[in-house]
Amino acid sequence: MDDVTLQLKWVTQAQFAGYYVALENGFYEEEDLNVTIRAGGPDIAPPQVIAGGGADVIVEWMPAALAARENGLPLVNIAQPFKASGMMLTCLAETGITGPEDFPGRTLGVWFFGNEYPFLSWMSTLGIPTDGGDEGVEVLRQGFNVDPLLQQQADCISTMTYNEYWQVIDAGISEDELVTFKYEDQGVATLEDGLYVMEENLEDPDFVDKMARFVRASMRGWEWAAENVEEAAMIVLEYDDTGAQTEEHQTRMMSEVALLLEGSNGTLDMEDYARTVATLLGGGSDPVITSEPEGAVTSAVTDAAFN
Amino acid sequence: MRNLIPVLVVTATLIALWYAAVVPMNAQWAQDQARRAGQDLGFAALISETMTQQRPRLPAPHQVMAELWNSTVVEEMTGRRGFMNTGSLSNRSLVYHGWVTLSATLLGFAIGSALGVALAVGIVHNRAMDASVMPWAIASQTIPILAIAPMIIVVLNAIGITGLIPKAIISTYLSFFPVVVGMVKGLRAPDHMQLDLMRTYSANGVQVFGKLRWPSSMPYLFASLKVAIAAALVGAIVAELPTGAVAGLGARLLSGSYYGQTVQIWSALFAAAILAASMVALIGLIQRATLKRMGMAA
Amino acid sequence: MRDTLTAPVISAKNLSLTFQTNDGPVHALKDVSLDIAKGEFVSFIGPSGCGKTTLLRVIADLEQPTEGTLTVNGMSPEAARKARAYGYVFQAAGLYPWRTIAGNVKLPLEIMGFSRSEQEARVERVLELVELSGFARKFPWQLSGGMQQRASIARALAFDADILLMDEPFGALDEIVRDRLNEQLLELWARTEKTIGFVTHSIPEAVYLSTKIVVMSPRPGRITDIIDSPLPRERPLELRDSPEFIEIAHRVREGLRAGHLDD
Amino acid sequence: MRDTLTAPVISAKNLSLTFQTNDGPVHALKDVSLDIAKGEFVSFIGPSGCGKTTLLRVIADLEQPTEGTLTVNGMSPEAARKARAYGYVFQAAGLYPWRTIAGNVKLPLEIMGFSRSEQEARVERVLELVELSGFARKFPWQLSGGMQQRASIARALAFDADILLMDEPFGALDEIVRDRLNEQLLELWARTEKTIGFVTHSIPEAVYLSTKIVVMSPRPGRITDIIDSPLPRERPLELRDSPEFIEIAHRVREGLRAGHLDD
Amino acid sequence: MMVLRDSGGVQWAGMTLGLLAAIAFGMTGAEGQPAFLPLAALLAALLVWLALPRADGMAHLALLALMTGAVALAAWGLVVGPMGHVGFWAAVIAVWLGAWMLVAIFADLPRADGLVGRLQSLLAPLTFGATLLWLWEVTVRALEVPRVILPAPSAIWARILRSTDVLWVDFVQTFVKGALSGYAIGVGAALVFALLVDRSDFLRRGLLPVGNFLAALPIIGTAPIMVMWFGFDWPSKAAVVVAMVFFPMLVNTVQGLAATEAMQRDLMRTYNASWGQSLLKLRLPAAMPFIFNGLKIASTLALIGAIVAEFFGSPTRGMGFRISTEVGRLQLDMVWAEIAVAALAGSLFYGIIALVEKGVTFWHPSQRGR
Ligand SMILES: Nc1ncnc2c1ncn2[C@@H]1O[C@H](COP(=O)(O)OP(=O)(O)OP(=O)(O)O)[C@@H](O)[C@H]1O
Ligand SMILES: Nc1ncnc2c1ncn2[C@@H]1O[C@H](COP(=O)(O)OP(=O)(O)OP(=O)(O)O)[C@@H](O)[C@H]1O
Ligand SMILES: Cc1ncc(C[n+]2csc(CCO)c2C)c(N)n1
Ligand SMILES: [Mg+2]
Ligand SMILES: [Mg+2]
Repeated sequence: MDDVTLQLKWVTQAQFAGYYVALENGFYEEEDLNVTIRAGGPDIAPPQVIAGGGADVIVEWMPAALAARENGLPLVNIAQPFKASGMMLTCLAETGITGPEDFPGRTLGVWFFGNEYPFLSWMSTLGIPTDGGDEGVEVLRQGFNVDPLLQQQADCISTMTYNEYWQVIDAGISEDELVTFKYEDQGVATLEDGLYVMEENLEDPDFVDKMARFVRASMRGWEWAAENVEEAAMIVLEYDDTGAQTEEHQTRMMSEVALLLEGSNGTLDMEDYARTVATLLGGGSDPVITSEPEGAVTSAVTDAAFN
Repeated sequence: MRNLIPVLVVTATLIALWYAAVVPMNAQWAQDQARRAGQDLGFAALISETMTQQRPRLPAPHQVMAELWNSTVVEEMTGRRGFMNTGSLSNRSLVYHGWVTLSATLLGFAIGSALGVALAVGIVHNRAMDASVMPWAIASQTIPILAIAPMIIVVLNAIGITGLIPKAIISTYLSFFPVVVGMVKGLRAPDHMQLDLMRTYSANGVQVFGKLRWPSSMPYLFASLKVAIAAALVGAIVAELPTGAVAGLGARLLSGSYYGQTVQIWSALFAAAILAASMVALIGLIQRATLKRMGMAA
Repeated sequence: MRDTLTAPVISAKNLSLTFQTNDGPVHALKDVSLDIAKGEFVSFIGPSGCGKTTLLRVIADLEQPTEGTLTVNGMSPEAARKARAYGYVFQAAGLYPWRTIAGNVKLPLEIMGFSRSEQEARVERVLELVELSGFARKFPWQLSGGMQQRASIARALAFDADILLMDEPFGALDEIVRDRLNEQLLELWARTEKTIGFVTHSIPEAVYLSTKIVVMSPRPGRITDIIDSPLPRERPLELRDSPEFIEIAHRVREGLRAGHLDD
Repeated sequence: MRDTLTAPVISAKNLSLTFQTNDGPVHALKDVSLDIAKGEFVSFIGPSGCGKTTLLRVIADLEQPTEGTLTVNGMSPEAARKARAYGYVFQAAGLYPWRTIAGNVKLPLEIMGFSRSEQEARVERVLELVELSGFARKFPWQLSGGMQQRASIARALAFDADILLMDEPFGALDEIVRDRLNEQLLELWARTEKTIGFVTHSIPEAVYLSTKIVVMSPRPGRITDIIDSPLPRERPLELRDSPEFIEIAHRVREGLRAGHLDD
Repeated sequence: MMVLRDSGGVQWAGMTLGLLAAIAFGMTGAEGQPAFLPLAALLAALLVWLALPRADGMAHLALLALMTGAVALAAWGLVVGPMGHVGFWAAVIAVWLGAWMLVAIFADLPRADGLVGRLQSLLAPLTFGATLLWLWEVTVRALEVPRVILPAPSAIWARILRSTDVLWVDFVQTFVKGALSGYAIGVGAALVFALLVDRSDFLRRGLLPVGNFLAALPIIGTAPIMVMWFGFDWPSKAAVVVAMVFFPMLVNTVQGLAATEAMQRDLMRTYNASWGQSLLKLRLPAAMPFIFNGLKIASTLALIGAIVAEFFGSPTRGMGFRISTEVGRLQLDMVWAEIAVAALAGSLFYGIIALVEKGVTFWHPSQRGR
C-alpha cells in the first residue's frame, strides 16, 4: 500500500465528490493506495500545505498554481478533471446592469486568497481599473457567503454555478431577477480544479507511478459520481464532519459539477492550458503572471494512467 | 438565589429589546421580497414576516432557541445519527461540536495559564527576563492569530501532529497573555513591610514566592483566569477555521456563515457563550472558595 | 553591665542615610555612631520622625546607609541577615491577611525549617506568652489593634534570633498588659542573653528595660545622648520608684525636650 | 462639669454586639449602657480586645449592634452620620496612598464642599497643629509611623464635626509631642464645645483629659466602671501632680487590674 | 529563583561548551572551508566576559561594547559562512548564550537619569529581540525552509522597504480607523457599564451575570454578523473590537472597584460621602491598577480583533485583508511585513498605556519598589 495525502481547496462538498467516491467505493484500495483526504478551509492555501510537506497532491485552480510557480514554488499540473470553469459574476437585475459596459462605478464582490486572478484578468482585458472611482469598479473582498448581494452591499458578487448561485436562489430571489456573467461566455475562462504536485517529486518514477494510479482511481470516482449524482452526494455528506451540508444542496451541486467535467478524462487539454496562460498574461499593466511558464504541466502521469 | 429576580428582569428586558430590534433589522428584506413578488405588506404581515425569515439579519430569539433545542436535545434523541440511535454523539448536534471545542479550550487554557504563571514568575524574579521578555510577550499578542494559525497547523501537520494539539496551542497562545500581565502585577502586589518581614527571615526566593507573593496574587490570578478562559475559547474556535473546519463550534460558525445560515450562526454563538459563561462562573466559584479559605471572603 | 569588654555585636560608625523624595532630600540619619555589646538591651527614644525606625531598619539590612559603616557580629548586616540573626517586630503589625494568627506566627518557623511538632509547640507557647491562646484560629482582621500587635510580637519571638529588634512593640497596649509583657521580656532576655534593640515612646519603659538608652533628635536624625544605665540587671517593678530610676528618667526627658526645641 | 442636665448627646442602652466567626461567636460588647452629655470629654480605657474600638464604631454607625438601642443627638447613629456629625480617627492611620499628606487632609473638606481657599487655609492650620507643616507634599509611605498618625488626626480635625471619636490617636507619639497635643486638644475642646470620645491606654492621659472615664473589661466586652472626674475644666499640666489626680488615676488602675483578673 | 539570578555561570559554561563542540566538530562548511571568523569572535567575547567584572567606569563600558561587537561579529559570521552542520549548530547555541549574557548585563546596568535612562532600558529588550530575529534568520537559511512557509527576516525587511505606501494605507484603515475607535468605544462602554452595575445593587445582580454571558460571545462569530450589520468598511471592524475589549475591561474594572480596604471605606462612611464622592476619591483611584490591567489587555485584543474581523469581508485595503490575500498568493514576506507593522504598532500602543499607568498608579507597591 502506498500512502497518498490529498489536500482539497475547500471544505467537504460535492465539488470534490470524485475523490470521496473513489475512497468510499474502494477504487483507491484497488490501486493499492492508502489515501487520506484533508478538507480545506478559508485560510488553507493548498500550495502552502504541499510546500510544507503536509500533502503529496493538491486540488488547486490553475491561475493560483501558475502564480505560485512564478513565486518560486514549482507546482506541476498532473491532471485536470474539470474541463470548464464554473465561475461567474451574479448581479441583481434591478441594479440595471446588463453588460460589462455597465460595470464602471459599481461595487463588485470578489473572492481573494488566490481566487481573484480570473477576475483581475477579466477586468484588465476590459480595461476597467479595480481601485474605485467613476471609471473603475469598487471591489469588496467577499466573505464566505452571498449576503453582500442580498443585503445590497454589492451590485454583483462572485458565484460558482454549482454553489453560491443556488444560495442566492434559495434565499428567495428568482432567476429572472438575476443577471449572470459566466467567465466561459466572456472568453476569460481559466482552468479550475486540477491536481498539482511538486516538480522535484516527478523525477522519481515510483512517485509518477503512484500518481498515475491515484489519478486513474480518482477519475473512476468522478465518472461514477457523474453517473450516480444522488449516491455521490450522500457519500459526500457521510464524509462531512461538520454536519452542516444538506442533501438537497449537495445533490444539486453534484449535478452542476458534472456539467463542468464533461469533455475531460483527466488529461489536460493543451488548448485550454494555452487559453488560460494567454488570459493570465494579457492582464495589461498588472498581469497575473509575467512570462510564459515552463514545465508547469506534464502529461507523464495521465499518459501512464490511461495508456 | 437572591440574584434570580434581577437576572430574570434584566433578561426579560433584553429579550423584549431584541424582539423590538428584529422588525426594523429584517424589514428591508421582507419588503424587497414583497415588492419583487408585486405584493404589498400590511403591518401585521410585516411583523410576522420578519420573525420567520430563513436568513434574517437578526433572527428572533425564539428562532435561535428553537435551533439550539433542535440541534442539541432533539438531534441527539431522535436524529438519525443521534445518541439514542447510534450510541455516540451526532456530528449534527451542538453537544458534539461543543465538546470538541471544549476539550481543546481546556487543554489550551491549562497549558496557557501554566505558561503565563511561569513567565510571570520568571519576569518577577529575573531582571534580564523582566527587561527583555515582557515587550516581546506583548508584541506576540499583536500578531493576528488567524494569520499564523494556518501556518502553525501546516507546520505541525508536516511533522505529524494533528487534531487536538494544534488547536490547543492556539488557545494557549491567546490565553497565556492575560495571565502574564495579571500575575506580574499580582506577584508584585505585596507591600514593603510584607517583603521586609521575609527579608528579616532571610527567606529564599521560593519561600517568598510560596508564602507571600503567591497568596497575595490570588485576586489578580482569578481576574486573569476569567479573561484567559474566555480567550482560550476564542483561540480554539479560531483554530477550528483552518483545520479544515471539520468539527467544533468554530466549524459550525464557519459553515453557518458560508451558507448564510444566520440562525445556525447565532445558535453556535450562543452555545459558545454558554460554554464561556459557565467556565467563567466555575472559576468564580473556585475563586470564592479559595478566598474564603484564605480569610479574604468579601 | 557585663560583657562590654567583648567586641560589640553591633557597631555603627558615622552612619548617614538620606532619602530622595519628590520635593528634595530627607536626612533620616546623620552621622550616627553606636556600639552595642552582646546581651545588651538598648532602647531608642526620640520625637516622631527622628529616624528610630530607619536606624533599626539599617541594622536589619532593610535599608542601605548612604554613608558610614556598620558591622553586626563582625560581619555585614547582610551576612548577619542571611545567618538569620534577626527577629524584627515592625511598627505596624503587618500580619499576612490570608493566614490565621497561628499561621502568621508559624510563618518564620516554616521558613526556617522547624519540624511540624516543634512548630505547633512553639506557636502555642508564644501565643500563651502574649495572651492570645484563644485566638489562634482567627484571621487578623478579626482581632483588635492591640491583639494584632501582640501577634506580631509572638511571631518575632517564635524562633530564636540572637538579635531582637522591636519597633514600638507595646504602643497599642494598656498599662497592665504592658507591665506584664515588660517583665516577660526582661525574663526572656535574662534567660537567653539576646541582644535587644527596642524603640519606645515611654520614658519609664525605656529606663526600666534598658542597659543603654539612646536619645535621638530629628532633622537631621542624629543621636543626642547615650545613657548607660546604672540599674542592676535584676529589676522588680518597684525599681521604678527608686531615685536612680527617677534621675535617669529625668535625663532622658531633658534630652527629648532638647531634641524638640531644635525645631 | 456643666450641661449634664441637658439631654445626652450619645445615649446607649443595653448595647450588645456579637461577631460570628469561623470558630464560634465573639461577644465584643455585652450589655453596655452609657450616657454622654454635650461637650463631655469621655475616655475609654481597658485591656486590649475589650471592645473599645467596637463601641466607637457602633457609635459612628460603622457597626450594627446585635441588641440594645443607641441614639446620637436624639436620632439614630445613621441619621447622625448622614448629618456629618462625626470626626473619626482610626486606630491605624489609613491614609490613601495616592494622595499627598495635604491631599489626605483635604479629602473630607472636598467631600463636604468647602471652598478652595477655605480648604487651603484649613489644611495649613491643622498640619501646623500636628507639627507636619513641612511634610504637606510628601506621600504617606515617606512618613514615619508617628507622622502618619498625626496626619490622620489632622484629617479628622480639619472639618468641624460635633462629635470627635478618636481611637488611640496618640499611641505612636513621644511624651513631649503627646503632652503638647493633649494641651491643644483640650484647648480646642474648650473653645468649640465638641463632644469627644477618646480611646487611650495611658491612665494619666485619660485622667488628664476627661470629664468622664469609662473603664471596660473583656470577654465579653462590658463597662466595669464609669468615673466622673471632679477635676476643673481648666487644666494646667501641673495638675497631674495633684492628689485628686493621683486618686482618680489609682481608681482607674484598680478598675483595669480587676478587668485583667477576670481572665 | 536564585539559580536564575546567578545564571551567569551557567551561561558561561554553556557558551564554552558550545564553543568547544564547534571546534571539536570542526567548523568546516560544505565546501570544506573552515569558518574561523565566528569562532575567533566567540572566543573574544568569552575572554571579554571574563575580564568584565574586573573593570569599572569607562573601561567597563568599553569592554561591554567590545563584547557586544564580538557577539555580533560571530552572529554575522555564522549567517554568511557555511551552514547546517553539527559544529555550526553548536556555535549558534554558543552565540545565543552569549547574547543572553549581554541581555542579563544590560538589565543589571545601573540606570541613568532622564532620556539616557529611557533609552538604556530599551537595550535589553532590543538585544533580546535582535537575538530572536537572528535565530530565525539562521534557522530559515540553514534548514532551507521554503519561502512560502516562512520567509527570513531579511526578506521581510526588504519587503517592508519596498511596500511602505501599501503598509501605510493598511495601517490607517485597520489600526487608526478600526482598532482605535473600537477600543475607545468598547473601553468606555465597559467603564460606564461597570459603574452602572456598581451604582445599583439590583443592576449588579441582574446585569453582571447577563453581561458576562453576552460578552463571552466569541468574536469570530460576531464578525460576519457585524459585517452584515455595519457594512464592509471599518465600522464593522470597530464593532468587533468593541465586543472584544468589553469583557476583559469589565471584569477588571468591577474587580478593581471592589479592591478597597475596609478602613478606607469606613472613612468615607464617617464623612457620609455620596456614592459619587467615594467613587471619585476612593474607589476609582484604588481601582486604577486593575483598570490599567484591563486597558493593557484590551489594547492587544483591539488590534487582533480589527485584523481578524477583516478576514470576514473588507474593502481591498487593511492589514487583515492584506494578510489573508497575500497568504493565498504565497507572498509570505508581505504577510510578515504586515505582521511586523501590527506588532510594532501594538507594542507602541501598549507602551503608551504602560507609561500613563506608571504616572497614575505611582503609589501602588508594584510600581514603587523593584
Ligand atoms: N470583624 C471582626 N470579626 C470578629 N471579631 C472581631 C471583629 N472585630 C473585632 N473583633 C473581636 O471583638 C473583640 C473586641 O475588639 P475591639 O477591636 O473592639 O477591641 P479594643 O478594645 O479596641 O482592643 P485594642 O485596645 O487592642 O484595640 C476582640 O476580641 C476582637 O477579636
Ligand atoms: N521611604 C521613605 N522615603 C522618604 N522619606 C522617608 C522614608 N521613610 C522615612 N522617611 C523619613 O525619614 C525620617 C525618619 O523616619 P523614621 O520612620 O525613621 O522615624 P521614627 O523615628 O521611626 O518616627 P516614629 O516615632 O514616628 O515612628 C522621617 O522624616 C520620614 O519622613
Ligand atoms: C474566503 C474565501 N476564499 C475563497 C473562496 C472561493 N472558493 C474556494 S473553493 C470554491 C469553490 C466552491 O465554492 C470557492 C468559491 C471563498 N468562497 N471564500
Ligand atoms: Mg518609627
Ligand atoms: Mg482598638
